[in-house]
Amino acid sequence: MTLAFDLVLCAMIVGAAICAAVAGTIFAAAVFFIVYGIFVSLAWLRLDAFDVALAEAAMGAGLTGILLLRALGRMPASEDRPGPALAPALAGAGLALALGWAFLALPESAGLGPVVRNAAPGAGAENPVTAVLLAFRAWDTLLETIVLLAALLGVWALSRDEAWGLPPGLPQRVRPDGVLAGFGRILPPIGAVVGVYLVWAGTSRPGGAFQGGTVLAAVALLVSMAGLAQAPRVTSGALRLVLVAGPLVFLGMAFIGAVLSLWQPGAAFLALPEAHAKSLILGIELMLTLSIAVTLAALVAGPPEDRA
Amino acid sequence: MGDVFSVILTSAALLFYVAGTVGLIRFPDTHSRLHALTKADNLGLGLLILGLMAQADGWVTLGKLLLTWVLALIAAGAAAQLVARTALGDRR
Amino acid sequence: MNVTVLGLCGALLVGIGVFAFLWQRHLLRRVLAFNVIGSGIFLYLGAAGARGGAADPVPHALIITGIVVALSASALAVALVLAHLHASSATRLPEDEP
Amino acid sequence: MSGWFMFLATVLLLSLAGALWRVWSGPSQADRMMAAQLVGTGGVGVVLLLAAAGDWAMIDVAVVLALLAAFAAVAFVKAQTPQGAGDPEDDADG
Repeated sequence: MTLAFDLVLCAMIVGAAICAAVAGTIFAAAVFFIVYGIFVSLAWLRLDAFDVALAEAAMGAGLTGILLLRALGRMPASEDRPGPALAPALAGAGLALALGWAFLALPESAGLGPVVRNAAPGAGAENPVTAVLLAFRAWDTLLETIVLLAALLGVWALSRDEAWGLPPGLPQRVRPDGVLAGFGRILPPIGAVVGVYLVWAGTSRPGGAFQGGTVLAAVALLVSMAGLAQAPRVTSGALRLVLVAGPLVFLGMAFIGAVLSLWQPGAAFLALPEAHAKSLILGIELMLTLSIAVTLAALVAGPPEDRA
Repeated sequence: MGDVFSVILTSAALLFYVAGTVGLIRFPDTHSRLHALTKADNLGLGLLILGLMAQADGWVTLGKLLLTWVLALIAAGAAAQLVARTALGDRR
Repeated sequence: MNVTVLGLCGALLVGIGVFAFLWQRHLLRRVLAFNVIGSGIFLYLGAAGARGGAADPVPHALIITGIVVALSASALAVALVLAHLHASSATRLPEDEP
Repeated sequence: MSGWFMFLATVLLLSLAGALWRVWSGPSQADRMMAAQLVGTGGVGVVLLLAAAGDWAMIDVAVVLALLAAFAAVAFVKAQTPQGAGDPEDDADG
């Protein structure tokens, strides 16, 4: 029965992907992509990757959809005809065949799962994925938060001179007693609780800073789309402080380890002291969540714009 | 007992889900298709959740099941209103 | 067996994404195709990590990182497409003009 | 029981192919968006069935999907208003 489910699921995923690739209008392609994201998060559940499924659900159903539909709203409805299909089709088919062959030819391996699961409790997180993200491969996560900041700098660098200093995106105009405003009042409190819960639960259950941060970013975008609050100006000092707070706290902890290592064996750059690892990881996660949420919301909102 | 309850309610849920999809395919215009989506599908989800409650492994799961349905209802209600307005604009 | 199905599905998605990326001219559709390639690679990697029976948290953590980076790269790409549209009133690259 | 739930999940997933067809054929943009909403509700149902058949820890995914399902619809209706910054209710009245 599970095999039948997996076969149907793969058929739906591949079908949605093909439709997104060949759909006649770009709007249809974008909607197919949103649907595709929902199916892919089901596939992650089938692989027992609950943390990944959460991230894909929050990104695919939430932020990517908002990003694409907002961009389409700014574009003329023109379609560009695709080029000749033969060479791209051959390239795609060849690559898929090669990858499929490589998958079947991979040698069996137990992977790093048992190693991580044995070491995770001592690292301060019972959820092995959180342990990998914030302890064993903390270096990757630290650099990733900086990549997010770099992407945001890139987006802001695209704003026109006249618009610089305004809030990200356009000012929103909404009927005060309408459905949109009402929806924007009901959902954000629930969404904020769910987002914080995901961070809180992330040390022992599926969840974590990225999933919680994405949910909070989507909630912030909804509040802005419903016209209930104005986003802060891009020149605001408070906004910039929140953007860098997470990476700064992360880096600060890393350097404390480096300084401790001068007289304490076992301490090192980015190594959290085992006695306080759990509370430190939670603290880093909370700060990271805040920064990730604000960075993602600003990324999706786009560069500051004036009405001109 | 709980299992029989679950089987009956989840079967009914599947019926409503399929009815919603059939309605989305067969109904003649945008606004009537909106009925299929918001009414049949959310009834399907509600029955499904009711049926699965008999299988829940604790109060937390029970609460999350209810939360899921409440969120789906709020979302469907608001989205249906807004999409219907937009579709009105499309036709003019 | 189930894991193999999902891994092969990932390989197929990469192929579909590469096809769409090369074939389509509209820049936003290329951003979409790029995301399909990305999620295909994630699925491939995740399935390869799950072959040992129990789920492997290391690829999962890598994939979560990848998903977030893919989203931020898409946001930057979309902003670039809109800036290009603003500057040249075109949604395709100059070398793709007929 | 878990076999029954997997069976239901499979049938439910199959029925979503109808929504894919609606996204493909439209005809209006609102139709396509509605079909995506249907996949969202159906997807929540499939997640819940998978959770009941396997591990209840999956239920957080259903909560997140249900929470964010409507956000795409809101972004869609906003994008249909002038400059993507208005309210569909205002523009329909005025």
